[in-house]
Amino acid sequence: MKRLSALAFILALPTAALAAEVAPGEVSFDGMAVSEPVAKSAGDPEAGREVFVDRGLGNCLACHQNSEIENAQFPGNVGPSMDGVASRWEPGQLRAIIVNAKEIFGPDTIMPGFYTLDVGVDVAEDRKGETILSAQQVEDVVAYLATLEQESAQ
Amino acid sequence: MTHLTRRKLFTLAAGAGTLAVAANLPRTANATPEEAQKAISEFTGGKEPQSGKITLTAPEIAENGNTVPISISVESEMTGDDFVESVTLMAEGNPNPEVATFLFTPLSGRAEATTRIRLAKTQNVVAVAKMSDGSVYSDRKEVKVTIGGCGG
Amino acid sequence: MAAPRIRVKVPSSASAGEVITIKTLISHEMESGQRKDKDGNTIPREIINNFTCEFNGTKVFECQLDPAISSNPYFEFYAKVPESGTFKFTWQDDNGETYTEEKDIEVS
Amino acid sequence: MKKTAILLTGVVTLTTLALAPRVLADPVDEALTIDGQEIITTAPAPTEPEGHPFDEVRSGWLYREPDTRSMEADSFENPGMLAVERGEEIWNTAEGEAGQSCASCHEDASEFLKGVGASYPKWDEASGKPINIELFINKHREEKMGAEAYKFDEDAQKDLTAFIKNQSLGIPVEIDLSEGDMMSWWEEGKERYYLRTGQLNLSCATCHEQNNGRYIRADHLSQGNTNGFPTYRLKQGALVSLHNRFRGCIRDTRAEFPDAFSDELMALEVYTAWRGGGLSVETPAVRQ
Repeated sequence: MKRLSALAFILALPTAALAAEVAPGEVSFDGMAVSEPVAKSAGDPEAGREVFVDRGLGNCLACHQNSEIENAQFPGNVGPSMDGVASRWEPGQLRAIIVNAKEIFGPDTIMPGFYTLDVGVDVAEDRKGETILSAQQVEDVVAYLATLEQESAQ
Repeated sequence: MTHLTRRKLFTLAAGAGTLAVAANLPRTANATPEEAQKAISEFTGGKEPQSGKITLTAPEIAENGNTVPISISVESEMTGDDFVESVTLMAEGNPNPEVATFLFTPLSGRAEATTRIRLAKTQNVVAVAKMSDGSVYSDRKEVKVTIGGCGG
Repeated sequence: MAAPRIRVKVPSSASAGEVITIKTLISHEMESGQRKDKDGNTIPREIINNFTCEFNGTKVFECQLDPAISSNPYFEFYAKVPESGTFKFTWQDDNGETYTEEKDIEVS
Repeated sequence: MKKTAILLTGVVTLTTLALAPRVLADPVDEALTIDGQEIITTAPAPTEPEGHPFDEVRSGWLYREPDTRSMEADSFENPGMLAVERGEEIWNTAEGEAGQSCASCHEDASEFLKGVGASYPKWDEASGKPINIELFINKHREEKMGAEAYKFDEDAQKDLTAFIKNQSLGIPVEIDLSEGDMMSWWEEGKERYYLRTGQLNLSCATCHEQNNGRYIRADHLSQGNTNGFPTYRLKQGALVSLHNRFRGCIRDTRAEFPDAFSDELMALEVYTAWRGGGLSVETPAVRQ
C-alpha cells in the first residue's frame, strides 16, 4: 500500500509539471535518472505493454523475460528479467535506461537506446534521424514497467 | 499505431526479401482447430478417432517453422487384411490445416514415415490413421515454433 | 527453375521379405501460393503434389502433399522386398511435369 | 536511497559481464561425424596474431537443437547436399569461349580441391587484395574459361562454392596471414567486427562475443564462425552465402549494408575466418 501510493506520487508529480516534449538530444540525465518525462502526456501502462511486446517497436521480449506477459514465447536472456523491475528501479531510472542505456551501463551494453540519435554508423535510410520509440512510447513503457512490482511476479 | 507497426514490419520483411529467398512460411489468416477438425472428419468419414496405435513424433521446439521434422508410426502387422490404409497429417494453426496424407500398402512393411513440414506458429499437429478394418486412431503433439531475434 | 535434383537411398541388397529403409530428397522450392512478391502480388502455388514409390509395378508407398510440406521435400519410409527388382519413384509437379528415379535391389 | 545502492551494484555487475566475454555458454558437448569423417567442432583458439577473445572456438553446430544437428550429421538428410551435387555438375561442365570446364584443368576434383576450401580467403597478388572462393571462381571464369563472372548469389555461384568447400569437409580452417598485405586486411576486418552499426547500435561482437551462449528470443547466439558457409538455412530452405549472412546481420541492426565482396566485407571475411581457425570445414552446414 505504502509503496503503491509512493509510486502514484512519483508518477503524478512530473505529470503536473508537464510542459513540452523533450527532443532526443535534449534529454537531461540527472545522475542515473531522467527525472522529467520526455512526452507531453503521462504514460499509459496498457499502451506500454503493447510497445514492450511488439516486435516492430520495443521488442523488449527479445532480450528480457517477463512473467507478467502470459504465453510470451521464447523471451531472450541477453538482458535481466523484468519481473519485479519496479522494485529495483525508480521510474526516472527506468526512463534513463530506456532513453539511452549506454548513459547508465556504459558503452558496451547490448541494449539499444530507444530515444536517442546517438546510435551506430550507417543507419538505414528510412531510420535516419528517427528514434526507435517516440517520446510518448517511452513514457508508456516507463508507466508499464512501473507496474511490475516484486509481488506481481508469479 | 497499428498501421505504423505493420508498415515497419513490412519494411523489414521487404528488406529480407532482397537478400535471400524470403521465408515461405504461411502469412495469411490461420485455420482454427475447428477447421482442422472438419478436415479430419472428412478423412475419417465422420468417425471419432480413438487414441492409441498411432504415434506422432515431433520436436517440442522447432528451431524454424519452415522446416520441422515429423514422423508417424502406426502399430500394425501390415499383412493380409490387417494393415494401415492411410495416415493424414493436420496442422491446427496453419492457413490450411492439411499437411500431407500417406498411403500405405502391404508392401510398405511398416506403417512409418518421416517428412519435414511448415508450421506458421506454435500449434498442435494431429496425425490420424485409417486402418483396413475401418477403425481410426489419432495422436496430437504441440510444437513450439521459435521466434527469431532482431531480424525475425 | 532448373530441373530438380533427386537423391534416393535404397540398400543395394537385402534378404527376401526383409523390411528396408528408403530415403528420398528432391530439390524443389514448394512455392506455397501464400507468399506475395515485392509488388504485393500473390506468387502462384507450385508444389510437388504427389510422390509414389512402386516396386516391380506394385505400389509400396504414396504421399499426397499440401503446401505445408517444406521446400526440398524429404521422405523416409519402409518397404518389404519379396524378390529382386526395381523401385520406381515418381514426383508429380503442379506444373504438370513428373520426375522419376529408379533403383535396383538384389534379393537373396 | 536503497534503490540507488542496488542500481550501482547492478552497474558494476553488468560492466563486469561486458568485460568478460565468456560468461555464459551452454552449447552441447557432442561429437560430430559426417560420412565417417570426424568434424572438429571445438578447437583451441588461434594464438597468432594475439588477441583472440576466446580460449576455445566452437562450431555453430553445437548451438543448435537436436533435429537441426542431426540433419547436418547425416549427409543424405542434409538438403544442402543437393546443391553440392549441382556444384559438381557445374565443375564438370564446359562453359565460355574457351570451351573449358573447371575439370578440364583440375582433373581430379577431390584430390585437387582437398584443403582448398579451408585456406580461403587468400592473398591475390594480381588484384592486390584477398579473394575468397566465389571471387576465385569468377576470376577463373573470366580469365581461363572466357565465361561471364557469376552474379552475387546466383544459384550456380552458391552451388559451385559449396561443392568446392565440401571437398575440404573435416579439414581445419587455416588461412595464411603472412602473404602480401593480409595483416592489414585482418586489422580492417577486426575494426569492422567491433564497429557498431545502425539504429540498434550493435556490432558483430555485441552478440557473438559478449553474449555468445545467450538467447535473443529463440536465437541461441553462437560465436559466429564461418566454417560452414555456404550454409543450408532452414529459414530460407536454401543455401545462404557468407556475404549474404554478413549483409543480413548488418541490415538487422537497421543499417545500410556494404556490397557483397566489397573491401569492408572481404576484410570481415578474412578476420572472421581467422577467428574460427582450427574448426573443420562443415560446408554445407545446417543452421536454423
